[in-house]
Amino acid sequence: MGLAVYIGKRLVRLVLSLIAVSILTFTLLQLAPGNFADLQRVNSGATNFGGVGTESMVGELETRYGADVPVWKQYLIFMKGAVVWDFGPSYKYASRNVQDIIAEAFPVSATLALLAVLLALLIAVPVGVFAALRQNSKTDHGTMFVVTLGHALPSYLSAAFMILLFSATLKLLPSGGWNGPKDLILPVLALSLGPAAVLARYVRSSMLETLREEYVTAAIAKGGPRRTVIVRHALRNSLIPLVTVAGPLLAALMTGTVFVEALLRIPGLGLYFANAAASRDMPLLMGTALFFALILMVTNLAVDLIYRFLDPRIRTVGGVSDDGH
Amino acid sequence: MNDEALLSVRDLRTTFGSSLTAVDGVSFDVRRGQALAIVGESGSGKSVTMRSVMGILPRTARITGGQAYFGGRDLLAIGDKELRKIRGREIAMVFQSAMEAMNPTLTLERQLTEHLIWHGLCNKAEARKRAVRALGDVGIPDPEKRIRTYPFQLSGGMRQRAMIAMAMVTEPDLLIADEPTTAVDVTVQRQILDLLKGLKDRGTGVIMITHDLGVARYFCDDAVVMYAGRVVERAPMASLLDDPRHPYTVGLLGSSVEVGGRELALRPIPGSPPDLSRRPVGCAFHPRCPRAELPRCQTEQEILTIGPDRDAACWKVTVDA
Amino acid sequence: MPDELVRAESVTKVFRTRAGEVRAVDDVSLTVHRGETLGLVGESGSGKSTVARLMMGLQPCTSGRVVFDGNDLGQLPARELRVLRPRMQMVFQNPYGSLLPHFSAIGNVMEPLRLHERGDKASRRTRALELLDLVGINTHNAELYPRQFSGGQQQRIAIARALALEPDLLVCDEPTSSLDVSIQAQILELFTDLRNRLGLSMLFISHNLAVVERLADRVAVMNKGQVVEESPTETLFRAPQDPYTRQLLSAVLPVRAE
Amino acid sequence: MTATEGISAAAGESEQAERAARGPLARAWSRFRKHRLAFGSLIFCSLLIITAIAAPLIAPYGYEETDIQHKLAGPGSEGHLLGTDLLGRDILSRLIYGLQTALTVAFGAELTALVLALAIGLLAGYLGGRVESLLMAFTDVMYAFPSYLFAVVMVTVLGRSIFALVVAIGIASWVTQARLVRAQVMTIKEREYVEAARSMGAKGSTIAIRYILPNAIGPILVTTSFAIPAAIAAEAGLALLGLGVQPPTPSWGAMISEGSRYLLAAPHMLVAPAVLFALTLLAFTWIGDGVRDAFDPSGEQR
Repeated sequence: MGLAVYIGKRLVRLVLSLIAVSILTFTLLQLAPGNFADLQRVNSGATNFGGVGTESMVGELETRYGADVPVWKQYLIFMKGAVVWDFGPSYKYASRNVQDIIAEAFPVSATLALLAVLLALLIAVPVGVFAALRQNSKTDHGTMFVVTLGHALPSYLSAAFMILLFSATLKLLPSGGWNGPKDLILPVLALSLGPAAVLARYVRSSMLETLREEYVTAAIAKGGPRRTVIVRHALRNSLIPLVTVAGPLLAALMTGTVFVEALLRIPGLGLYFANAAASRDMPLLMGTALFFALILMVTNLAVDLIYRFLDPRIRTVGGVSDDGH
Repeated sequence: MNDEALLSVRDLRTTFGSSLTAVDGVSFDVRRGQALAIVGESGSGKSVTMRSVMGILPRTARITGGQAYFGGRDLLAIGDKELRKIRGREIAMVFQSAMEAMNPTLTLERQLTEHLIWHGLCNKAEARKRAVRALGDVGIPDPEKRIRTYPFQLSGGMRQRAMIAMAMVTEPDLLIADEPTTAVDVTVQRQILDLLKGLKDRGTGVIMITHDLGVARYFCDDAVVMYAGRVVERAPMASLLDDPRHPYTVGLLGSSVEVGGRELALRPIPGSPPDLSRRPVGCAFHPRCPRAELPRCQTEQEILTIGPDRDAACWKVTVDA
Repeated sequence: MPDELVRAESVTKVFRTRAGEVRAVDDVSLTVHRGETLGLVGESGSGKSTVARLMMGLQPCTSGRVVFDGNDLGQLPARELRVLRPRMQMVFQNPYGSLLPHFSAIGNVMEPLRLHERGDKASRRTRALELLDLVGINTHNAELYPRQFSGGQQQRIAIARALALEPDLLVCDEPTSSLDVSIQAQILELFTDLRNRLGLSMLFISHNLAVVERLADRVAVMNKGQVVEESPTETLFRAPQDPYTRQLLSAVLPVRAE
Repeated sequence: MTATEGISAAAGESEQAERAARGPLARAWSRFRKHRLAFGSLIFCSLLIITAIAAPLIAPYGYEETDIQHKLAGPGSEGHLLGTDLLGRDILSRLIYGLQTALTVAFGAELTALVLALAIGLLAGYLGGRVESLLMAFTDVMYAFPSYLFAVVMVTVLGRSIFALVVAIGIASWVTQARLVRAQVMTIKEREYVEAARSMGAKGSTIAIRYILPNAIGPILVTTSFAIPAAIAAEAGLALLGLGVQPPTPSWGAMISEGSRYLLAAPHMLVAPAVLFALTLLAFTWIGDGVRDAFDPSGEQR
């Protein structure tokens, strides 16, 4: 199968999945009890959302969809907009269009996610290799114990502990907000621990598996210096499948910074999404959901392509296999 | 010690973990241009023996005794740094399955040249030339083109040839072949063996680990039979098979089926090989041995000379003579 | 001509793989008669294992048909095929893989009896113990699990299981290939003994010519999905006709002096 | 397997040289018991579960009960071991009721997920065909939908109740599990003993339930035991976003979120829930580790 055909097929699947996601979300949200206006009336005593009148909002809603438009038509109107990157105005942040909110808030989340994955890789690869080379030693067991800690605690809980330590006790870092580079440290650290643990575990076991391969023994039998054999034969082959883990982790992080954002009051896209859900801001909810799905699928596609490129066995499938196995 | 021996192993002992002795006092010699068969069933310790000599044991294994003289040096004593200069350059190894013993993500070129460079034998361009020549020598057509492919792109037989080329490219003095034809079909087996025979004729010493007596007879000059980590019989190849002395060797032959042997009654050995962590006291074979006599067989059996170039680890055999 | 038990009539099996269609078995016709052992030899990828599965009705033929004692296996509804199953049983190459890992040795042997509701639990137990004894397993070990036995013993248990339903046909797919020489000899003896005692009909598949020569009455040689030669064992080994058969025979390396 | 590996494997087996007949599950359990951290965690988690069930008996106050005289009392103050919150509610009691919420949601969700996953995964893996394509199409869509996003949408739809959380988290996680079950079934289906069973004349349902399921149960149990702490974390996470159970029903996530807001004034409001939460998650994760090692002692799988 040619690469172009493969990519083509994947793109078709991607579009179909996006349509399915949009229908699913739209249908579910139609079933949701209470709408934005109701909710605002209930809450209007308690909260103040920028002084925008509720009635004007409903009015705007009607100008976009027209009164009494059937549900399926609403969906089509929404999708027509979505295709040309126009999700319409948000209910809650009435002065702004959904796509503008995405454009402003997503870079915040993406920065956090990228930095966190980079940091995680920087920690995980040496730690995993180190633990594998000393399998079953005290160092190995100790490292893996710490890794379990990172694995078990969700990012927001790590963040909570870090606030307690760095902000409340040591008073070194701000306890939240989004004003300067110093505000990056806590969330990136907190977000990287989980992925670092997952990746370190993966690197270790992948490395152990590769070290047991006969071709590593064969390379040593050829007189290879230990370090060269480990790097060229073992490490290289154990890191290739790492792409398949790191990619989805990145994708999950791009969309999963929300909890840390909520705890540290960082204006990322996740936070907007959560707020949109709480206040029934349908256009924002639909827009962000679709956007997140797109990011996830594009990342996964990219990972598969990179993997194909890195592993010659997959790269050349169907190329020369003249004799079966 | 035999002066003309290329490799001379004495009293080798290798243990796994704390209690399991996989190789227990093994000795043998290999001469230049000769092939030695190490014959045994699974778990007999034949592979561990050769991996001990090469210094490529798994982490849980320890060499706890013995010497292995090669070119005046004791391979077991010189340390990994010195041993590394010999491995792959003077002693090379061919494995059972090239599919597993060749790195799937590196081209043949990379794998056939890297050790030439590690050992400082030549530069990159020269290494490539040598690798192409080696591929041609083992009968791979169009080596210039094939050297750019990956192992999985070759057929089983071709892959096995490529692995032999990988071992031979440094022109080693000794080749250790660990079941080199077990993974290939019979029609290919003969070709591989003939290829190795060519090397032997050019003076390379060969140690062939095998469970296949037919392969051993076709290719080897001398044989060592192993059972439960020990050598039970040592003899020139033809004498061993035509006139086996140790009851285990007799049983092994009685178990061999071969074409044209339909009328020959099978005389299988009863029972199965012992769990090495619970080796029977004395001769490890005595619980399965039709000639066993207690309590004499429950004492340690020395390896005894029973004729010119022949030894066996069984007191019964000397009584026969 | 003696009584025919199972017959494959120009069966073909095509597998669809990513690399395209593979013709694993190509127009093969074979017959096993009652009380006879048919040997099937070939190298890896010759299609011999696929033939075994086609003749067992475990896989449908792409074309052609398999007739077992007058029943066309491809035409039978699944339920009737299951009723026919006790009459044909199979022994596999990898004994450990073919035994149920979560059943004890005796549990494995009792299972086919339970499936076909033969007797009550107590009588099934008795029968299974007899069978284990028949194949040479110490009945004190009957409650142990397959992983606690050696490879040779596992194959004995698998054979006991295959015999439990007293089949007319025993299909053996490389039953000794994963075993050591000395264990292989034991299992071959067991087969010879069982065949003489129980009058089994067998389809015996192996890549090892010597093993097939020892057990088979007639031998078929397969190469690239086709049967290239079929004749009585003695004829085939003394005067092979097909060039491929000759090539195979000449590649054999003798152990004993000629 | 190479010869040397065979020997090192034999060395490991010989340590337990007794020839007693023990099935796979019995072996797994005895290995689990030897895993000290996991066994200790199992005891700890059992205590947690008992505490959650008996919450009204154990908690010193009701979760809504306010002590107006002692708002924001520090830990160790009279009558309030862990202090009180802004409204003067006893933090220890709220933690205990929060535990009830967390465990109800986690076990409810994972039980739902497990049952769904087993039924559908087994059907899809064994039968293939339409069930399988449907499952795969559905999982494709779900994979494009980050699970927490889906949970958020579900809670939006169903409202903020325990039931909603069980459904939201259960559905978000069953897909992964069904895929795992299917993958397991597909692998085991290729084993020779399944073919052997077919050749003996076993029916499809017998094969699926009597032969395949018992051998797939190990990896499934491993995933489920790791899914429990994940579900506890998900419940707290949703609460953190203001999408958990309706206040005043306590939830650890909400308590952490509140605590972080009054960090400087009353750090104890954050410390207590964070520490208990962390301990609970770790204990459940260690149980998962123990289960994994019990079913896969060589540590080959991840």
